[in-house]
Amino acid sequence: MIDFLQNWIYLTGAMALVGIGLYIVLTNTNIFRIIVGLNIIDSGTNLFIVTIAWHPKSVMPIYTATNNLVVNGHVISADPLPQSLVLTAIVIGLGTTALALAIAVKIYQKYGTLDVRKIKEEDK
Amino acid sequence: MMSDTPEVVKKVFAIFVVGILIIGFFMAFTQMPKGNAVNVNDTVSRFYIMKDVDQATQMLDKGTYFNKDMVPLRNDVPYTPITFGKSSNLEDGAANVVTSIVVDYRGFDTLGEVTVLFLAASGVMLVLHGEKRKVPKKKTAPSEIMYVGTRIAFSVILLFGIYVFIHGHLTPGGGFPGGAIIASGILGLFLGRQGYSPNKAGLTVFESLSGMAYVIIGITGLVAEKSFLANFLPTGTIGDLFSAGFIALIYIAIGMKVGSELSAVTNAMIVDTEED
Amino acid sequence: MITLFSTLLVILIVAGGFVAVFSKKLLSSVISMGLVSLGVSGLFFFLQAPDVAITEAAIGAGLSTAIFIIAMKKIQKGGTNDDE
Amino acid sequence: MKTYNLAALLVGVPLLMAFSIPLFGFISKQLTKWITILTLGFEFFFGLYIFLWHIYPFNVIMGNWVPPFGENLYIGPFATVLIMLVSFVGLMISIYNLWSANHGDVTHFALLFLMFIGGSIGLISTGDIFNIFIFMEITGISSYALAAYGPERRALGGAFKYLVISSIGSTLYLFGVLLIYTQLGTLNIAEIGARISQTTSGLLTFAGILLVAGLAVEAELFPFNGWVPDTYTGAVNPVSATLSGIGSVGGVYVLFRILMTVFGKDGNFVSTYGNIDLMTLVAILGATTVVIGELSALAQKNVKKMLAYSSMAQMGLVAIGFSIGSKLGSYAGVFQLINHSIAKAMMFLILGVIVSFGIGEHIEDMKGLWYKSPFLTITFTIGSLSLLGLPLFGGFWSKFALVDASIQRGGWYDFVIAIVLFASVVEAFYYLRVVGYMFTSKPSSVDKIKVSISPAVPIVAFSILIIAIGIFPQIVGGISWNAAHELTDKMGGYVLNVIPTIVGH
Repeated sequence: MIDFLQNWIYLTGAMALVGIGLYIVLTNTNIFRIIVGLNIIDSGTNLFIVTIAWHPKSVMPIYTATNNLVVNGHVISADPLPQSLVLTAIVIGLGTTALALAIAVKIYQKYGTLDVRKIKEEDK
Repeated sequence: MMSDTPEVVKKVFAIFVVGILIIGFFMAFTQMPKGNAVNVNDTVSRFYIMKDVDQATQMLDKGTYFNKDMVPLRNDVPYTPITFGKSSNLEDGAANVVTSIVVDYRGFDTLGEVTVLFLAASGVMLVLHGEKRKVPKKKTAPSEIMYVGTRIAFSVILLFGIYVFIHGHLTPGGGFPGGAIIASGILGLFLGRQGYSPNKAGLTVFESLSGMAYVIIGITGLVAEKSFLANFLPTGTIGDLFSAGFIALIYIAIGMKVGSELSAVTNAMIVDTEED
Repeated sequence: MITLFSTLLVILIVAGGFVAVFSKKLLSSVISMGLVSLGVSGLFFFLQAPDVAITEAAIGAGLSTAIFIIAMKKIQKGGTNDDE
Repeated sequence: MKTYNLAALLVGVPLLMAFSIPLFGFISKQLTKWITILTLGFEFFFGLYIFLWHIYPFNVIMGNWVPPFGENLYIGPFATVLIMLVSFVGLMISIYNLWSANHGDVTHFALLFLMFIGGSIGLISTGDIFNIFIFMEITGISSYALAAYGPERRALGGAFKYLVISSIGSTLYLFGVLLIYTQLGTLNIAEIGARISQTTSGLLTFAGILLVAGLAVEAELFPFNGWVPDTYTGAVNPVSATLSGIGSVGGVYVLFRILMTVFGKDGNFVSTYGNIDLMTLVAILGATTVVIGELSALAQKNVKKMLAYSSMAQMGLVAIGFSIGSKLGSYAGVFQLINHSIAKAMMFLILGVIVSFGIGEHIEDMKGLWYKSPFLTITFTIGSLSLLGLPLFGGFWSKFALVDASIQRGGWYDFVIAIVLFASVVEAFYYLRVVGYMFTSKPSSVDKIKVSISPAVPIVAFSILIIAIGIFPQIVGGISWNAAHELTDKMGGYVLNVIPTIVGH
């Protein structure tokens, strides 16, 4: 029974992460917290993508001496294509995070604050 | 993001947006294939796992891959079973199917991905560029144990990182985690020594050369096999270290590139820059 | 068994997300973000995606959090204060 | 299926040069800018070669894996015209950069600038729906860094805002891609486009909305364009010119490639799935963008901010043109896109020259510019007149085609006429106000502005092009028409050129 619910549990977790991240981005004014929110959205997205590539009976998509991926012309492994897309998404997420942090550090050096409201006031 | 609105309004708005998105997603999930999962046999991944794209291409050329209603007949493509350690000269020799997709079947994506990381590293350097550079002093100098320990750990971590990207076509891992592991080793060196800073010019040269090596491997494919990023080496027996053609070459280039790039990023973040 | 364990892991990451929302200190927010990443990478292992799990552990949980903490150290107040 | 794999160099050469630029940076900073010019020159002449020798439409196959299984580039008439446009505008801005971008880390600036244009070319030519995501990130990351570049600190805030909005947008796009993958099991645009009517699940509507939301960030459509004014105002002028003249081109191309080739029904102009018609949705978003953009531009006293809002409004007009859905509408959209890209890039560059001589960005500061520099005043006037659509300038023909297309389409698309007229009147008001300030009030002491050769070359080239298009619209008219034909003929224009045997036996 609980096997049947597995995908739903993971999908709920993924959606909860996306929602939490989006909530952080929309409500916070501290730049660092916004970046934390973006990171959590990324984690949720990755979990979503890997979940839809999997069902409870699948095996990992690597040929080894004991792990055969095809039985009677029927593939039994998890879908490797979404997994390879997630690899890309993780690396891109790191790039975005690093750049965002660099901009945040520079903002702190120039404005002396990380609060979006104060930055906007100072620009006026 | 919204700067002037009061706190409560913002929270209500955020909950509203998040709620709509999540309701939309759950409505979408109810229409997904059975069990909320993709059936591998109904996707192109089936050919990647069976290493069967050439067969499918032949059917496509004959016009029998799609039926009258444009539905692809993916399960009709003839299939030769693959045995680990025995099957040889497959169209793609990597035992790790994710690797074979990342580097070979969808190699162009990976070239773009390497570029994204490269651009992010360059962007960090552009943004944090300053005239004066100084390495921050730690309040307490690291002890002798820390100094020696991090250096020993670095050599082990470096070896492990190299192992991970050289065996990318056989075991989980590959160029990106391998490079990240090496970069975290270099991060350890920062902790271990007062005023440590890697050779920045060396990192730049390493990064540029490995990136160029990747594109040149691609262009070699264009010259030798008439297609950009095509495999031009024999694929060997599945499961051997020297198999899978150019995958190992590309993963070595990616590993070196990612390692030096991420080290350069951490270096740019740690070293203080001040504009005068 | 694995089902139970992975369900607990899901609960753990969602709880980590809530800590990231409600904690007053920025540092605990960042650490819980790292924990979420680590939990997600554990889930990837159960979801038969070892490649993704290794990459997420090395890049998402490891380096990303490290760069975060380095950037926070540059901003002297970062570790102790928030919303300033 | 015609293949021409050598054209992989369109993406390969900028990548190779970008990777090697840090090495050239050790030799000389100025050399890196020349590398950029050479590479973009190569791109432009490659595009011109494809166009003049009429090699298009063709496929580029990556790694010998043919389209529905591997990745491909598809270069048809629409991609060809946009590759030429993007690389030409990029080439001109990089010539301007020889004189302009001397602050800070020149090497990495040149690198990111080159890859922004390389990424846009990839975005325009790719035939894979996930590959679009990668190229969106390439252009995105390079543009965040470019937008943060410059001596002024307000650049940083704009860049950060852009980063946050754009990365949420690309996450939504990724969700949309994966939802489509769960239904059809493929990522190839041609196969998805051909087979999308096999599944009428509401999931696809939701996926479509997610894709539109993600792409609307780059295409500057209404609820997702909050970053535009801050980012354009904060960035240095050549970067604003790049973002406005090149960045939005890629975004609009992909948006309508997906709406028409993926979601469009063959032979029919609208794409309806579930209860929501995506094209109408985009038309409404575009109209809202035009109204909000024009009115905000009218309220601005800062010329750069005015240009930013105006650029938003122009993109709204482009989106309306495409979303009419007929061949004439797409023609108007392509034409308007070309005019907007050239004129807006030129005006940001002119503003850059003006500002570099210590004159402010405020509208009052433009007083008496005619007496200081007739050259800048005349070229600025040419750009303004083209944007507001006066006859004999490029913009006239595209707005004319827009009205013509909406009359032919009829129905409630008549509102497009009102929108275009409204936009033209408001644009006339605020552009002519600036031009008027330039010609009035001779200052007591005139210190002449001497424009050096490298900023003058792009400005002269752009204004000659605007006038040439105005007098001989057939220069771009012919290829715009071909592009519109390709875009509206889903099967013949796209799908069958990529996978010829999809119709089966």
